[in-house]
Amino acid sequence: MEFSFTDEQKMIQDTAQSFLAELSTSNAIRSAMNTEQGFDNDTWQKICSQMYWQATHIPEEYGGMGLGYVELAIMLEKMGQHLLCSPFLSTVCFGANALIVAGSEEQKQQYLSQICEYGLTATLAYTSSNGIWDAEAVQAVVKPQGDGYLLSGTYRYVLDGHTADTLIVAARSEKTQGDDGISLFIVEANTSGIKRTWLPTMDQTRKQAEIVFNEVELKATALMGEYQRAWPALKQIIDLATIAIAAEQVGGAQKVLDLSVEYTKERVQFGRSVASFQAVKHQAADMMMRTEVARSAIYYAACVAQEVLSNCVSLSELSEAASVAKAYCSDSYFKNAGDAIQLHGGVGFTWEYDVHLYFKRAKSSEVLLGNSAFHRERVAKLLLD
Amino acid sequence: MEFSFTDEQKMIQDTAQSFLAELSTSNAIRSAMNTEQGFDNDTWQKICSQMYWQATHIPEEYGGMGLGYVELAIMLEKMGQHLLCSPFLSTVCFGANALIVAGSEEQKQQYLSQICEYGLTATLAYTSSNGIWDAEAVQAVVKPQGDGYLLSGTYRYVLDGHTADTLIVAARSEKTQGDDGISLFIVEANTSGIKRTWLPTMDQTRKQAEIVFNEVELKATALMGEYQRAWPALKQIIDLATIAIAAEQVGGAQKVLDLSVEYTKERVQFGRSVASFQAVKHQAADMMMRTEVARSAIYYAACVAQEVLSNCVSLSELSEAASVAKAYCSDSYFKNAGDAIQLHGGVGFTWEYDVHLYFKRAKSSEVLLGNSAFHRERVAKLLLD
Amino acid sequence: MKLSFSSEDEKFRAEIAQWLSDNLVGEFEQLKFRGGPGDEHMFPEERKKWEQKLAQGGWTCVGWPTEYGGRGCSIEQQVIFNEEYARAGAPGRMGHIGEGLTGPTLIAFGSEEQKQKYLPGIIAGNDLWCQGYSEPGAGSDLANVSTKAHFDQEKGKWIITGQKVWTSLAHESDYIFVLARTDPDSKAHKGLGFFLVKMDQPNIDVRGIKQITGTCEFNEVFFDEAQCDAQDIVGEPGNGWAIAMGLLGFERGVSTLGQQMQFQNELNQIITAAKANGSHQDPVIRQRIADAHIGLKIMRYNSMRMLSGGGNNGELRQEALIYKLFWASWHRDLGELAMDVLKAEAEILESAPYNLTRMQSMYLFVRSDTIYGGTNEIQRNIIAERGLGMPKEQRLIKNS
Amino acid sequence: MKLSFSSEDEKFRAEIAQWLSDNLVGEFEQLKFRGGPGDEHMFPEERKKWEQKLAQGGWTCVGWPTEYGGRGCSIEQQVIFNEEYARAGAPGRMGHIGEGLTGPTLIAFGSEEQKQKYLPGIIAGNDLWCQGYSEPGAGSDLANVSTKAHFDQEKGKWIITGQKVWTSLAHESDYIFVLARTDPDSKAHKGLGFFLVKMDQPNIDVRGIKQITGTCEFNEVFFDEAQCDAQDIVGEPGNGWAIAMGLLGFERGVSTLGQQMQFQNELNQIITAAKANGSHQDPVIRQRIADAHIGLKIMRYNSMRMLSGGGNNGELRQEALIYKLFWASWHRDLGELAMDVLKAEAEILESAPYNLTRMQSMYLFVRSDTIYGGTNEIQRNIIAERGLGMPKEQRLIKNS
Repeated sequence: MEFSFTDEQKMIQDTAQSFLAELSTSNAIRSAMNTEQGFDNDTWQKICSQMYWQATHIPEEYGGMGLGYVELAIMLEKMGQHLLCSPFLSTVCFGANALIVAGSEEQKQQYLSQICEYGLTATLAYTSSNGIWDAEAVQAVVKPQGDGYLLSGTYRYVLDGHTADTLIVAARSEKTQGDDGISLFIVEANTSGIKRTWLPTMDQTRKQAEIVFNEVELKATALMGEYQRAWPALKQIIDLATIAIAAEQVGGAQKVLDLSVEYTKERVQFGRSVASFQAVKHQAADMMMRTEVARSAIYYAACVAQEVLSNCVSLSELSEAASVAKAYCSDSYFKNAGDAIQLHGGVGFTWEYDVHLYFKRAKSSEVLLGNSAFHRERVAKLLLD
Repeated sequence: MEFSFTDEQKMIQDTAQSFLAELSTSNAIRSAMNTEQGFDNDTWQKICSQMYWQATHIPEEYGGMGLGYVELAIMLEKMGQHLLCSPFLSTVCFGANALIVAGSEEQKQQYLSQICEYGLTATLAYTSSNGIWDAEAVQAVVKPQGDGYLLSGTYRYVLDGHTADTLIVAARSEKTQGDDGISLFIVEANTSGIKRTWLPTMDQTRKQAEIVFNEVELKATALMGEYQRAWPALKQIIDLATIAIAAEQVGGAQKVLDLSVEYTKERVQFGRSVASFQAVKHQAADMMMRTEVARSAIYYAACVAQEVLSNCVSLSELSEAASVAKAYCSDSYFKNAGDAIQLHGGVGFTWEYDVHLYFKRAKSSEVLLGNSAFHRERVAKLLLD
Repeated sequence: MKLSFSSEDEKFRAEIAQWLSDNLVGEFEQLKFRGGPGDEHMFPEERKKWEQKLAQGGWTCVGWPTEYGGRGCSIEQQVIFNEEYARAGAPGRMGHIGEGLTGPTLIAFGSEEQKQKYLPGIIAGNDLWCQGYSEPGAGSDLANVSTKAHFDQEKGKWIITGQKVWTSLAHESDYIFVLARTDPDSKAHKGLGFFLVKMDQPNIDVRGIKQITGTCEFNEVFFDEAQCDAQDIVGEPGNGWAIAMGLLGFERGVSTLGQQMQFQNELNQIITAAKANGSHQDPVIRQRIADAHIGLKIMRYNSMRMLSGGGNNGELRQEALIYKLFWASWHRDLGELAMDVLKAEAEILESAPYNLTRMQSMYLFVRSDTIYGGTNEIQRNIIAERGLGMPKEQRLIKNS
Repeated sequence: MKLSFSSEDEKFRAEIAQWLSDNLVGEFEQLKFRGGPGDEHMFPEERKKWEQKLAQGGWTCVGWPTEYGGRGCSIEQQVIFNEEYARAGAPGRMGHIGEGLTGPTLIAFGSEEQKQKYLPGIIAGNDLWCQGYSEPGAGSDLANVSTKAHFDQEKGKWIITGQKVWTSLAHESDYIFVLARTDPDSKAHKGLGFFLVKMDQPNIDVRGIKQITGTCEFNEVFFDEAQCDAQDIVGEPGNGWAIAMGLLGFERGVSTLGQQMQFQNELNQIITAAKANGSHQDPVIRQRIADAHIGLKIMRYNSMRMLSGGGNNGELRQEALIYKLFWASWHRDLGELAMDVLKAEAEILESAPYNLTRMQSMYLFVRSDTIYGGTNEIQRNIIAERGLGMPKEQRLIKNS
């Protein structure tokens, strides 16, 4: 058992910190978030070509660095901390993960290589508008047609769905429900019959889209894995992405704590620094407690994710670790961000200070892939049913 | 609209305060709670003969004082504050209320008069061991036999059930469920076939019992109200008792706040009074907030109860007011009592200090007639279904 | 204790309900349920007109004494007015500072001349007021006033220089009342003056503060040798703190029940949304909706106790002392509930670039409730110190 | 980062598991799952025997260096030992103060003579220790020591007078270590001495403190000119605070994972009860059970981070700083969950007069977790001050 960073991992953390501190400034965030695209092309290219972060955990045979999920989590934590506006989460944690878990050798060769080589962007579309995040979320319908398939349906809340180059989509066969009858496909976003619309969101730092498939014809080669039996793979992809989001959340939870401590130390009220008030100190202490245990949760979950990708542990352990992390990190980030507004007083709810950006990201991340109540019920099923 | 005490009500409050401060001392509580009976006969006789409190809201035609539910709530608040060990709640808020709501003229004449005259004790038995507090709690079975009825079943958690002179019991006809088929009876506790056993409880200041009816023969005159149609009446009795418990809870919530403020002001740590620490002040402030709004809730609920007893408002308004009060007061008292232990530090969890007595009463009162989750769901049904 | 209103009061209720139903139509229809906190930036011109409409009906300043042009309504009637006003969805009042703060302050502390000069404009719905209390760097520490006022003998006017912040509706207002330091050597709550200042002068600059919602409801107000007539100081120079504190006392009261009716509107909207998207079957959401309902009911009972002079313990008015902390925390939780009921759809804006839905706007704006008008922390200090007699917080200069 | 244990460690796990399975039988069977916090009063004699049984198997002091008679286990192995010990339901250790506190303190700060005199008795499971830190009136303020020690030249002994409180197992212990003031004119953490005192002497009186559970686990210990040999002071007179603080540092560590295994046993009991009475279908209870499970998992991951030297930010060990606050609050919540799962049956005792069920005992006893060993409030101060560099609380004599 070894539950601390290696020297290499510490280096990755330090590098990410200094790179993002320079790249993802408040100005950069605000400029990117005001665009429909939601990120700056140069920034994305810098990340991909200078840092090669998108290739972190992609196996070497597809041009990746072949590092582990812990290394990925370290970066995601830092991205969350610096509120990086980029298609990293969608491309790497939804797209690349889907390819790693469910892609055929040809699909991996084709798409993973492009992600590594020049930062091809990708995302996963599986949710309809019913607000559900498990198998019942899949409502798009697919049927065989000729050698290929015909897919129709509407996806909502798709991360970077309006800008991604490549879409991985889930659909179900008619008259199926629950875990049954689900298939996964990979398709170029500009395929005819696909209509993509930006959905402007409260959290401007990460973009969502609606994607409508209107009788889109898919080739046989678009299928990922086995027809109608994709739920276990899709579930694994979702669990892996869930852990990624939790890692980001920890970074955010840490950042709002840092901002609050800094601000309250400087701010003077009633002749003393605000940070000297015990009520303020105790709020900050609770924020730190939440952040630290949340951090422990994501390092553990990242280890499990790594072992799953190396085929060492069972998938149910992955699901549990993902739900433990997401339930706790969602609540922690949101509470911390709310407390940060409170500790900032009046300026906390101004547009000018950055706290509100984190507060909004905290909420959107909480909702994404299921909030804490959803994940607690998932855990309850494992324990009680 | 008039939502403050009349001079008479203020006087009742002051009298109750000074009478109970003298009567229900820590020594008196500890001596009573260590007995199986759970109360001191002299104390009960003083309450009944000197103060005539048991007659407060009983109509004058049955020897009562004919006052309102607000006056009753004022007394109950003070009883909760002084942790009075007595069969008042069972006799007046379960027993007398049942008679007032569901008793025939003869039953009222007979039993209410005895309650008023010499403090006959009574209680209500309706709950089985299933831990439910609504109609499904009624699991004892009754069927007609000859002119009368035959009743069998086991009641648990019956307040003062092992000592009450008179029992009001609910039972259902075979093969009925939910609100249907429920009947109410009044019966002397020493009737043959009734076995009563004290159930020792964590909260020693209020006693519970198990009562087993083994084919007990009841006369026709034992029936209260209409056969098989007693649920609306029983529900009303339960709602009225629920409000009574909430009133007690407010008194307890106030008392643990008072104890905490007093203790922390005196106690010195790190060279200053514990009460001067902001974290301590803020806990106390939250305790006061909960107590004050809880108090508003019970005064309102008591007004509604009074209007129901005067046949002015609908029963659904009573149910709602009862659930609003019980949900909020249960949480407030329990939180306050827990905080009080915390604010007392080490001595807070000793047997010697009284805080633990309140902490235990807070829990038993929370459970009795349904905890806050139960009452929130009752409110949710009114709003959402 | 009695829950019901008198038949006379019920007649009054019918009257205002009818008037609103007759008048909140046509051009005013669009104002329904608009312009409350978080929505103050909407329809300012139309809402100014609405103020005048109200005045024509005799429905401004209903609680003021008749001798000053008010309607002289009882507490009960003021409660009823506020309830019916909110129930009808009548728009957020633009005249509430003048009606609720300036007017009562002048009636209590103002000179006869000030009363005659200012009260009629407020009653007529023509003159809108805003408040100049908070300063940047002062925050919850209200007595920490840096804005200065000195009397220029030559001009015969007070000259005011400084900056105020968190001023609602400053850009729409005709007047501002300002707390400023008349004695430059004074500290804290001593040496202050309370001034009535015309906004329309070149030496006052208003800049909107963009909020978390992307809209501007609060402002910074800059005074660069702004002028104020000699007779427009309320009370004596140096006595401003007493007047400011008296004014804060007017802030609580009958308006709470109207505010609660707005909360009820918001909760109703949430319940409707829950029923529409199926969240109402989610047991966790059910608990939270019930909890919100319970909190709102209790808030109402508590206000009734406040308005009836308190139900307990005589003078101290504990139930009033805890009110701000309770409603602010409740409202914050309501915002979170609104979002959680909407599930993933909670994130989606009404439209680009950043037009929030009403529920989103509420959710974000409520974060200010626990901060302005005394943060939750300040409220807890006050409760502990005044309500429970616990020791005061210390001023500690130079804390390590 | 790596989750799995080495094969050597797994062999060690099998060894201790087998030993426990072979030996926790017969007369020791009744001790299973007994004697933990809140249950310390149960089976003291049998548990003393068990300590000796453990010693015979070489399973006491497994983390001590072999040169002092320990087993010299690695951190991983200590974790495994504690996990398997708790998993098997082996009884609460009566020797834990000696093994976890006295021993490490003597190994670090003791004289060679002290080591030889005291360590073997601890290892053999013969000598039980208790701690004399807290004093009445001092509470969380550990440096507020009134107990006095002076050296009697004639007798050649230290003479100790004063009172300690919250001393677990004092009535069962052979020795107590005592923090006492050697310099009568000193204040706070200066002028203290750290003494090793034999309990069996007429001048020490132990009185049980009856707790919320009705049982006595803690004690008051009265020293009325109690005697202590000249050589039984650890370190120099006046230097006691440094030793006491070093000792507190030993309190955290490998035992946390064993404690968590006890928590897991408690949670399992709750889950069993929920399934038995149908509470497991109640959606609100499901959320809370899941929440408890999540908290316990995270607690475990956090301990793993602590034991691996921290996963972040080098020296500061934030994850260790927050640990007490986290587990104490979690455990308190677990107690409430236990009662709520049981519904109305939660109230019913095992038997009269006041014999609690295990779950009731746990529920009541956990209320002490957020108080002893530094209250939650003290923990938050420490976190804010040490972990976040926020200003220290002030000592304010004469606060109004």
